[in-house]
Amino acid sequence: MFRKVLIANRGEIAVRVIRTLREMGIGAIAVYSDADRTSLHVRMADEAEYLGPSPSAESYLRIDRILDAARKHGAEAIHPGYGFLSENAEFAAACEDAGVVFIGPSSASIRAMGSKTGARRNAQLGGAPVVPGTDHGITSEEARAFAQTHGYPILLKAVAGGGGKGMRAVRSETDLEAAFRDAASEAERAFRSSEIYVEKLIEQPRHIEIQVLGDQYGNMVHLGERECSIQRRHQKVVEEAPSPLVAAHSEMRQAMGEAAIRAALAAGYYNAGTVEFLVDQDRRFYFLEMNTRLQVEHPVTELVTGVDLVRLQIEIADGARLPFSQEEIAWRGSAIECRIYAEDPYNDFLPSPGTIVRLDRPMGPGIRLDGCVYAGWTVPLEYDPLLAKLAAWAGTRDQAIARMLRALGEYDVGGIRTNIGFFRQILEDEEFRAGRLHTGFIEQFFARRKPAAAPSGLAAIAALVAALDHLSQETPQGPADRNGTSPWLAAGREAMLR
Amino acid sequence: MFRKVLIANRGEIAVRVIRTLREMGIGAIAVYSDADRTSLHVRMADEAEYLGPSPSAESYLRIDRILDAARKHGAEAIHPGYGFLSENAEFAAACEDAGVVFIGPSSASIRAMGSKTGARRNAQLGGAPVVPGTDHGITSEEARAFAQTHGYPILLKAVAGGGGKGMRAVRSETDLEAAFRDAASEAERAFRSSEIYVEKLIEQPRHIEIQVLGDQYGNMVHLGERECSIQRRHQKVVEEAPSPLVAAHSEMRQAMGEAAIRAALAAGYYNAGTVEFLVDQDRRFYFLEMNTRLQVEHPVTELVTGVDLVRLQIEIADGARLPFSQEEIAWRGSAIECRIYAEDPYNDFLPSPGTIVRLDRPMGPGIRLDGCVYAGWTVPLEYDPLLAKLAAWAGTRDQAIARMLRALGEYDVGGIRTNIGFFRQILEDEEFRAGRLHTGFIEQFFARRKPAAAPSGLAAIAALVAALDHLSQETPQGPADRNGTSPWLAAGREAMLR
Amino acid sequence: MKLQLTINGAEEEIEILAPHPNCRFRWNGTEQEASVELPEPGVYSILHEGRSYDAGVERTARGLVVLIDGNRFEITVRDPRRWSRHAAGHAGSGLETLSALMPGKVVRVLISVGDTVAAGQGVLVVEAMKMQNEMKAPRAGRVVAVHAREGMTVAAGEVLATIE
Amino acid sequence: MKLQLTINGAEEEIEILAPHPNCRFRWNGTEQEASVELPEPGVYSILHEGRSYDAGVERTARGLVVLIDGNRFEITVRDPRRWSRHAAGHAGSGLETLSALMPGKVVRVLISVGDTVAAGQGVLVVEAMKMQNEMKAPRAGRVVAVHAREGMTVAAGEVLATIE
Repeated sequence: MFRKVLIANRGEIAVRVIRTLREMGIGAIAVYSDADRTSLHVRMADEAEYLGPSPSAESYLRIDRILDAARKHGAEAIHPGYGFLSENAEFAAACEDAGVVFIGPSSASIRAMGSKTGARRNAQLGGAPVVPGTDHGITSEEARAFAQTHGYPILLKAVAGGGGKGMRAVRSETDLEAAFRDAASEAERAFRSSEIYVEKLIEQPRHIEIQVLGDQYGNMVHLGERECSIQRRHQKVVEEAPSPLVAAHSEMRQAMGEAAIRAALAAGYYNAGTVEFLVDQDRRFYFLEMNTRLQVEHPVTELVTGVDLVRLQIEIADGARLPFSQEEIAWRGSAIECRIYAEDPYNDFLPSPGTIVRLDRPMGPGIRLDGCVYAGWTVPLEYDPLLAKLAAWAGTRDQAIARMLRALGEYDVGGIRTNIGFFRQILEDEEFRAGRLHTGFIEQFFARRKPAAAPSGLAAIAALVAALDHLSQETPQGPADRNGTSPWLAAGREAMLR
Repeated sequence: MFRKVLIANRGEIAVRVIRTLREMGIGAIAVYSDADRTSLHVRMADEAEYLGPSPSAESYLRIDRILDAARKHGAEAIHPGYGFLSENAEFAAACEDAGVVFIGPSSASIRAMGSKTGARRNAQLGGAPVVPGTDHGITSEEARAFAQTHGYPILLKAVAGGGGKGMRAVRSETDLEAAFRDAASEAERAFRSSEIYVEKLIEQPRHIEIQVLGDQYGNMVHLGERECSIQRRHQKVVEEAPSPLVAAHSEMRQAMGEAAIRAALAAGYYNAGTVEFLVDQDRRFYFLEMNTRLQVEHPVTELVTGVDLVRLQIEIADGARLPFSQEEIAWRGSAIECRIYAEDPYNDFLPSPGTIVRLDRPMGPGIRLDGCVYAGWTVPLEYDPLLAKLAAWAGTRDQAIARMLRALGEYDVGGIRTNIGFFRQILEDEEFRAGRLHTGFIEQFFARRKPAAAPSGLAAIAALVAALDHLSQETPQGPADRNGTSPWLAAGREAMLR
Repeated sequence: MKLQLTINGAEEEIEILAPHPNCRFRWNGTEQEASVELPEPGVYSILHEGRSYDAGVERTARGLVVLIDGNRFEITVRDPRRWSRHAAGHAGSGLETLSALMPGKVVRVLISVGDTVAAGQGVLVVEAMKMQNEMKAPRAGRVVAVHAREGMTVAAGEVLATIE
Repeated sequence: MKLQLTINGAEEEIEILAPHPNCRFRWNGTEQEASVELPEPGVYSILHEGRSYDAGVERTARGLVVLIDGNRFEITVRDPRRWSRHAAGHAGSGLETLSALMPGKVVRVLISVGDTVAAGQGVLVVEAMKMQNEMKAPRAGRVVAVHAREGMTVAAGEVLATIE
């Protein structure tokens, strides 16, 4: 086994990897930028190496410096985490060339799954369904023929497009001609190209993904699904395992699992990876893309299967065989994860970096917290504002939701805005509780939610606290001292210290 | 279901119960003494009622005041936790009389299992083996006959005795006569009674207990065993599930489980309870006693079985039937718990109450922390010095140990002494890792352990920190301000705050 | 003593009759009692009419933020005894500085010196973590200074503009 | 500046050449560098020769306690420049007060005024949490005052005796 592993990442995922390395008796080497000198991953690691200035391009994305650090500290392997260089085939290849083990798939597999068309081809090679469509420009006649084959609704998209320009949903043949004309002319204006292609429109799709895990000897299993339909700006914010849909239709797990394994094997894949699917309202699933790395939301899979994915990633990278067969994998209970961000959910999810002045964390039965923050730490503005991943496990989904709500209630972060209160509203929502999830959920939630009024009795308490805090800052001599002591509070404080 | 439940306890178990009440949507009412006004269970509860002065006899043991609080706040049920009044039949009966549901067995069952002879009788009625012995005075001839039946070694004990006086272990018949004479004359001198009784001596026994759970309709299951052999002064400090012994001899779980259920049913028992056994070196088990309440170490059972024992306690008290049969209970992986105490393990485990000035808690995969402390809190001297229960779960015992060691390394409590470092040494111990546990383990561990020397490089770091901290307290004007700021550090601090 | 409060926009009055830990106060015309402790910095534990509350307090440039069980109260306190002394403070009239809420890069400046702005009007756009944040005028007034320039990197708390 | 340290009983010397955050110091005759930060109150983060350490510091009546990765260092610091000014302080000679380490009840007083005690000699027994704790003389000396009486309840930090 490796004696030392370098983690080419930061934040909660670096801390997560350090924890498993420590449990395996492997030395953990952190890297850091200027902004991260006092970040938890640096403090927790056995060794640490400075990479460069705060911008990622000058630090966490510098392949040369990361490999220099690996050499200097004697790292035998590199764990890339997620984000940054984790899906960069060039980085994986550079590790291979440098004789440092890249903890992940081969650079060839990353490349094979890296492009949308390559991934689609591998999925189709493996027999996994993809969203029907054409990648090239068509005529309105061809669009009509496509719809006759695949049924309405369909989606017309600009070949040169992006950002919704030149895009039209078509729900019946009578609308097709006009929609095609509008889309083409909008595309012409926006992109100077009127070329239009067509895709089957999946309405209110669910995002359900399959965790796969394979060794370097061609053995591969799946560890079931995660549902990640609760998204804002295409970013997952709540994930769960099992998917409430799959839990109700258990044949889906095997079908999707097998499709995922076939797609991954078609790309010569090994180590941990995730195959993402869209699922339509008739429970048909379509290959979306493959993430060739550990997923942010991997804890929910760990909670229901009892495996340590990071440990297995490292063992597989070291040449171990898969320690279990598909039949030995069992799922227990239900797990939900909330991504705690430094952001203001009621102000367009704007990031809220700053100094954390107060921090109480949830604990107790069924709670797992993967974080990277501490009281006094300043959330840097240069990186993703993910503070922690809060996961709750319980025997049933209802109990896991209740447990998550309990934990969110225990979670208190002061000094910055977070989305903790927003999750409490989502998890209280009837549609969420009923498991009726889809990727447009949050948008609809904002449309239907009633502004939450604070319980009436709380205003008196808030007023009392504000008044006492105001008075505690006053002293006859002038401004309050830095501890906020005042004659009003001194007696009580002494009593407390007795 | 109950709308409000009062918790007649304090500390981590009160917090534990509040968490499940909140998950069940039940209002949680805390009670507190003078020493506990700012304790976490009071802060976390929905409602709180003052009981009286700090000594338990004037607060947590006052049945009248607790029932008054229940009436005042409209509690429909009372959870007694462990310790205090939890095994007090009079309290259970007073609840019954007051029309408040006691979350536990009937007062009659508590009484039946409360006395040593009563519990032994019920165990024998249920066919559970008890340590062979006589409860009455015997002659040396009768002792010889006992030994011929049950084999050596035997233990001679003073009927009037205690504290080891008049006690003799006898390992062969040739020693019996002299040992009996010595024991009787020592007993005569110590207690003015020379009466001696005999018990089979179980050498290096293991303490293994069975969790049982029954409803009010005569259904009862067991949730497997916990091994609690690591004790100091007859107090458990490390507990695990499964027992390494039972894991290697799986037939033991069923045999002990069935014996435990029979003993409990013989006493008309329902709700959660624990039947404790001693296990000898030939893996024979003997009924020791029954704890008619939730056990401190219940989290390890929850971690391997996936059940929430507190939730089931409440549901059963509310009249629910057991939601599963014996066959539906499954065990997964391995869990270990360390009881984190405010005590100095290297100074005879003396308690170390005081103010917690610094607190970093372990988190991440497989870690469960049930605590009641926060930075700034003063551990009261009036109660048990249990700060928290740290539990680690993993797929195997080896991995659970590694995970616990990782978590202990993340755990930093400043301002008081704790046994965190001591657990690190226990869990590194070869005998512990091999699962060779017995109730004399800690005593032998202290005899064989080598004083741990700090890694040599650390002295330089400690010296540097001490020197910088010393300089940070100096200012040209006089003593350091309360934030420890000094010109030496100001520049760096400002840089940090940027 | 009596204090005038603005709680999430509503005007309220509270009178503190006895301080912590055995607090008496008047609210909505009735005298009430509460046990008040400060278990942690910035945290108040309140027992009031049998109920237990844990309240977190933060002091911001605009006043106090009190968080109770996930409910956020933005509160400004005015102390009538001190009205004359504090009249020039930032809680009442006078200059209002607009500080960067987060570190980032100024990508747009929408005001100039002399402009009249309405409360809530967008005045600057700062970018951080690849997200753009439009800063709004906290109240109506006249712009007396603009320190921010497009392309400038700003630190949290840095004054970007001043409104009179 | 040079500082004399006693680390778990061993005499050592350290010279601080440049303060935090880019610290230089001399230890065992060699000049060394370390990056030093204070991420939390009472916590130092040190990067030294490629390794990362988190050290907790507590100030006690007897000196400093430094905890690094579970290793406990009890350290007293003597600053030669300040020797004369600090000579009467508790780190050197002079009076030593013996304070209750924990609140509890005094169950035995084993010394009287005028007694000569050896370092480590038991002088008082205090009981808490049903455990008895024998307090030992921190160093040799003569007892000049005994404030504790048997049966008395004491608070943490309360002075129980004074040794000269």
